[in-house]
Amino acid sequence: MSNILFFFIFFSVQTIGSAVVILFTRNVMYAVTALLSSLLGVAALFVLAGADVLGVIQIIVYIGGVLVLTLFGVMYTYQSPKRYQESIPHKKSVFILIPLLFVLVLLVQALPLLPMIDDPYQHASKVEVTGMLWLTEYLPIFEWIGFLLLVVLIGAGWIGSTLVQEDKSKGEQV
Amino acid sequence: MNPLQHTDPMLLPAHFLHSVALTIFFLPVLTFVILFFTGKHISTSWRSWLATSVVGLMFILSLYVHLSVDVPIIARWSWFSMGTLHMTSGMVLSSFTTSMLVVVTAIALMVHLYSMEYMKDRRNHSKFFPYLALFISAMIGIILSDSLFNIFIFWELVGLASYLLIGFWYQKKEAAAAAKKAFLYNKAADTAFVIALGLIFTYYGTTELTLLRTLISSSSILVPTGIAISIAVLLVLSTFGKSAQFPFYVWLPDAMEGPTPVSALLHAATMVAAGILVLIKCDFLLVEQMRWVLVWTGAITALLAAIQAIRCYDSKKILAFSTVSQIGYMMMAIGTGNTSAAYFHLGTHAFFKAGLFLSVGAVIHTMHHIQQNSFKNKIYLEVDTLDIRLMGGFRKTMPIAFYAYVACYAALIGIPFFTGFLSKETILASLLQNPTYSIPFGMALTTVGITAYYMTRQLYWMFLGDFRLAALYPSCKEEQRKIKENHWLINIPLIVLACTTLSFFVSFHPFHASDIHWMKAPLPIVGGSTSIYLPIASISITLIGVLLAWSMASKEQLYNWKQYWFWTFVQQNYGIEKAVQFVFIIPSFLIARGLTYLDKIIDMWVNAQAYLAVLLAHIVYAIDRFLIEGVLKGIVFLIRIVGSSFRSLIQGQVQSYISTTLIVLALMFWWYLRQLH
Amino acid sequence: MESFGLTILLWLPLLSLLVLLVGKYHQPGTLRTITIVTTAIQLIIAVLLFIQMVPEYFPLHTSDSFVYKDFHPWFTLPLGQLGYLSVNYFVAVDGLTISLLLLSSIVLFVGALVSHTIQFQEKGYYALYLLLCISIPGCFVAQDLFLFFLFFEFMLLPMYFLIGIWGGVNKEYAAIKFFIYTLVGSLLILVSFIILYASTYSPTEMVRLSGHSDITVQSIQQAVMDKTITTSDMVRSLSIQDVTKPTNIVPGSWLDPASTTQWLGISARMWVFIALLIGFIIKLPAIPFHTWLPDAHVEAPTAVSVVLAGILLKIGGYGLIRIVWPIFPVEAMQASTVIAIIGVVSIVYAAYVALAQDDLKKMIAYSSVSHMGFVLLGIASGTVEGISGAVYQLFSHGLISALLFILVGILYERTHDRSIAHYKGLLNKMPAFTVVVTIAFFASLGLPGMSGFIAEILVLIGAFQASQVYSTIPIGVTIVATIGLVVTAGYYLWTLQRMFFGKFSVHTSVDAHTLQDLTLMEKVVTYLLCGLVILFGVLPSVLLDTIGPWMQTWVQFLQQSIQ
Amino acid sequence: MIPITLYFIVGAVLFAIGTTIVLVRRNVLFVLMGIELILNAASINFVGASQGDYIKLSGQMMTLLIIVIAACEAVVALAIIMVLFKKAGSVDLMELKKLKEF
Repeated sequence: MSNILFFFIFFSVQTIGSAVVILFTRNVMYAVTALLSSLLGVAALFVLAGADVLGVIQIIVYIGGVLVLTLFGVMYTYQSPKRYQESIPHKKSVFILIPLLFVLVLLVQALPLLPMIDDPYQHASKVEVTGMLWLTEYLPIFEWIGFLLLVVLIGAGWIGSTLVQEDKSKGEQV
Repeated sequence: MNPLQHTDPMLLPAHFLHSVALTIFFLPVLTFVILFFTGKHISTSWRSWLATSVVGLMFILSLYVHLSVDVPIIARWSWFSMGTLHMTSGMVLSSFTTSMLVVVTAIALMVHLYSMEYMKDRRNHSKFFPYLALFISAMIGIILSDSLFNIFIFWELVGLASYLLIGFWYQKKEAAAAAKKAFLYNKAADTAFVIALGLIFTYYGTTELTLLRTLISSSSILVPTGIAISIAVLLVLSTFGKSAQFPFYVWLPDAMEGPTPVSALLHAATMVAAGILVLIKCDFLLVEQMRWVLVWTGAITALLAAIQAIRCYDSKKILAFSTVSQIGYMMMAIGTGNTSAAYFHLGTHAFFKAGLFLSVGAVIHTMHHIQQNSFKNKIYLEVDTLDIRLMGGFRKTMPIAFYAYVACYAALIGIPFFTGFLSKETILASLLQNPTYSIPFGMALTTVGITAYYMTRQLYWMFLGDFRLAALYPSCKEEQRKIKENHWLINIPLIVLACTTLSFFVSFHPFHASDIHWMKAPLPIVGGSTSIYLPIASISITLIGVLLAWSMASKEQLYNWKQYWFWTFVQQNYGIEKAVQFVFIIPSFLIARGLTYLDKIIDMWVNAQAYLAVLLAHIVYAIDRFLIEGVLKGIVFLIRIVGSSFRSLIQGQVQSYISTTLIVLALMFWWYLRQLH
Repeated sequence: MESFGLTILLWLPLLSLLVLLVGKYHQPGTLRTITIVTTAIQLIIAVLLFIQMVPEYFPLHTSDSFVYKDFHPWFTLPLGQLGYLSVNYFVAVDGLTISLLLLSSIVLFVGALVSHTIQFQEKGYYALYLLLCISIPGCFVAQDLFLFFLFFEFMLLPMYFLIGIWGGVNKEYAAIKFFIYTLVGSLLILVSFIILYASTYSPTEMVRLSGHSDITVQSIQQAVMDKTITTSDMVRSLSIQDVTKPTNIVPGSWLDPASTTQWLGISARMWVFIALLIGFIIKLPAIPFHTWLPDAHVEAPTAVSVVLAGILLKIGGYGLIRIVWPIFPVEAMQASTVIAIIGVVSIVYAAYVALAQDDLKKMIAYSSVSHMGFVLLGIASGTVEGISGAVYQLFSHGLISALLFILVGILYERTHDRSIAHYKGLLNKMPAFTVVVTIAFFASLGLPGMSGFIAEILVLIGAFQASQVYSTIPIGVTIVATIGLVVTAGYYLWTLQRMFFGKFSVHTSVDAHTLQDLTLMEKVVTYLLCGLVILFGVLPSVLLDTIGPWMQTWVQFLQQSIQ
Repeated sequence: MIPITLYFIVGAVLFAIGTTIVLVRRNVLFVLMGIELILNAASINFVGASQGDYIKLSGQMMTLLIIVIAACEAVVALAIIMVLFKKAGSVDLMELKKLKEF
């Protein structure tokens, strides 16, 4: 068992375990923390797969952006500990079958299809290539993505602003 | 013009006299239209004068036409055509038709003058003169037409006019019933005319009498004997209706419900004369094999009607029966082939019968006034003003009416020096010439006596003796005395008609009609009395009748003959009406009822079909419901279970929707990946 | 250019229908005015067409026999083994059509005038009425059986609703009965038309559609005789001219006179003839297919009864003269004795049933059946007089029955009671009404001087002639028909006596104050019809001189066919 | 190198857990986190599959795309959650049944 495989298993367990915690915890704050751990695990898995740049981006974007946003969301929607503590209804446990269906599909149908890839360049760095491709071949796509992001941000801002306006109008009425 | 539309050789151009004759025909039509539509908007006197002056003009024109006509002139034009086939209207002007024209217009003139006064205050006056005009125009149409088809049209129109005039006082139930009866009896007889017309048209190809006469005399068309006989019989039958012969004559006494001037016109010149007129016109169609029918019917009718008059108390009905009886004589004359005698009697009869009716009408008019005046004095006379038993004594109060009546009476019973004697003698003589007709001759001779009897009886009861109504209501005596004489408009026609009954008016020979000078002899009068014994016999029989009546009448009590069954039978028209009722009318209603039920049965059958269809539909529906729908319901039930189980997933929660999506997605992956293998 | 008038006459109501449906009319009477104006224009055009018509001799069953004619190709439908169906918009006017066109215009106009009794859903009523104004004249002028059937069915539907919605107490029953009876009739007609279609071909249409100059009618006929043209290549047309030509029958088909196809011992031609005959006789109607008529007439509102009796019955007679007899002349002459007997039975039977009726409207309805018997008798006679009488009877009965139903409607509108026994002495209260009723009754019983007389006497003469010319109708049968005349006179006069003469009194259920005499409008309508009845009675030449030549060619065709 | 199968299995498990969270949890915020997990599972697969690719790097680029989209999604989703909370007063999916058809 090589070191890489060990790390792989370790981070995999970290990722999946954290995810399981999200699944079962009742506390949103615990869940956010577990999500942080899970995303970190994924970033590590990226690095293990030779995608160093992606790992970094994962940390920056997810942990720096998304997670903070989620925290804001948690704070904003905070009600009371009672309501905050939720329970999973038994009836819904049936839904676990659906993900299992997907796992089944994967195991039975998809995995036998996978080609065995022989890697001639063991762990050669892909950072340089990534940078080159970003600025050449994939540039238009990233431009578009950037534009999309802008639109989304504006949209989100607009949605949020309606809330503020409603608050204002409500306040004036009172 | 179309080359194919050739000129029909049958068509003949019109002479100037034809236009005059057409004027005579259309004048009353015009009068009818004007008076009918102006109605009550013009005054009674205006209306009367207009109608009367028109008839006067017609009389003058008729005289002119009659005097101008020499040989028969015929005009014929196409009335309507169907392709090359023409329906023609012909008009014949001969001394025969024009003299008839003169007779009719003369009597119409008298009746009009008379009606001016007679109808003055009566209800519904505005309709009287137009109907009269219609009546006269229809009659003139029959006289002038040369085509049987046209004759039939006017024939029916005469029926219509008589219907309207008999039912003139429509508020009287009896009048309405009598009008209907007259029309229906005539209509029944007319069907015979229709059939005859159809047969003639089929076998001869034309209904123009002049053409038919030529065809038959030249024997260019051979018609089966059976058909020829049927045509003749049918024609004769149809005239039995109009001319009131046995057994159709029962409508005539009832027709007395109409106003008296109408009766005068109807009996003298128009309706009953029409039948005889047509028979004279169609004489050549009457084959020898069936002429005995005419003689026998005429004899029977003459005798039966005369017998009925013996016990009759209705002043107008007595005259009606005498008309029927006299028409019977004319039938006999036609039967013996002596049509000129028939025509002669028709002409003389027209005048004296009109005179009789008008003079009796004058008496009735007075009676009516007495009744009216009594009403004013609060004395209600609930009596029949036509009843001769209530009359009497008018000889003194109304001498003109009386003498006019006597003159016409003498003509009717056949006193020498009066016209009736001459014409009756001619008929009796022609009967005598044929030995096979000895029984009809005997009947005719008997009828002469009976006629003398009942007419004398009427004379006695009406004019002589005391005023019998005064015996019941004494105040009437005064009333009768007050009304001295009638209006001059009533008297003038009476005087004129009385004059025309003198035999000098037609012939200078008082006992023989051979040197007839009356205007222009329309038809050569053949026969006449050949032996001296016949006039003697008939005169003596007449005298016996008169004397018998004189002696009996003075002894006759009121209401004393009714108990004898024979007279009851006689007064019920010898049961003819009962027979008609039982043989035709009641079966007709039974058939009508029966056929209505049959109709209902057909309807029931149709409805049953519909119900069966509905029943079938219900059965199919039941099968549908329990079998096919059951299966369907089962399927639906299954689907509903599945559906409800699925629906529990879809409770409006986002997650449920997502789960469904994911399941489908998984299955799609499964399927897709399988494809890749 | 002459067909221009025909086009307007036929399709003007469609325009009015659009105007009527699109607009909103709050003013009462506007809808009626539109309808009256439309029908009045139709009437004027019909009269103009009639006046311009020149009576000439035309060979029957060629396109030359039409005075006004409008021909447009419509569509050609391939039907596989049965060849091609060529349908044309072919409308034309000839001697027979013009009389009925004139009649239908008059009756529709009069019907619109008396429609004021309709109180609710006027829009629907007038829309349906205008639809009738298209379909009825259309039925008469259509020279293509396809078109004819289209118009024929379009007449049925409005009639059903007009009876079923605006009718009397028992309207649903009457409407359904009418509908089913007529539907059975039109089903038989449709089946016959299909067989006709399958058994005939149209050389003229083949020439027209081929467009080649070297293809002529003769060459096509020769080719069909030689069987070089198969049935699936034939162009067939339901044009009446094509169908009636004996040379157009496909050799070996069902309707080939030489064919020996038999069923129950009766040839196929005879079967189709019987089917067509029954189909049109139901419409006429004759015994025993008549029971729809009294119900439909009694329940229908006045204007609809007028149209029903005035025109719809005439289509039965029209179909017999125009379609059945020319297509099956031999069969018709073979069956003419039976048909004449049916006609005579109708005359006498219906007259007797009318005698037993207590409902005035029902009595008149039965008198219609009786009078239509004369039409059947006249057609069966096959003589010029008989057929002219039949057509004249169609015309005259249209006027007279319209008048009679209007008069009954006037009385019913006032008192809502049609029972004869409930009235006595109406003459005292309603003199003008009585005068018109008397004229109408006498016209209906065939008094000379009225149009009915000419018709009946011509039919009777024709029937008598048939006994000699063809020896088809025994004289006895015709003599029995004259009994009908007496019974007819009986029930009319009896009704006059009971209802109008005598002292005035009414049944307690009738309000005597409602018995007003005729209003101005009613006077105009009834006097108009009375005038027409008398005009056509006194001057039959007005109509017969114009249509007579057509009748003569019709009879000539019949006589040639049976030789 | 690590066999792709392993990456796939990890991705699948992560996906399964994320899906389960999405389907089962009532709090909208948890659902949002579940979605993030699903997206990460997809990213893992892409990255794992493009291990041997040194020229095109399609898988990595796709992952980058996913990350960006995830960011966008998170932004919009949070905005919606806030509005939702404001309107409905709850972030509990059991109480949000407006999509129910009857």
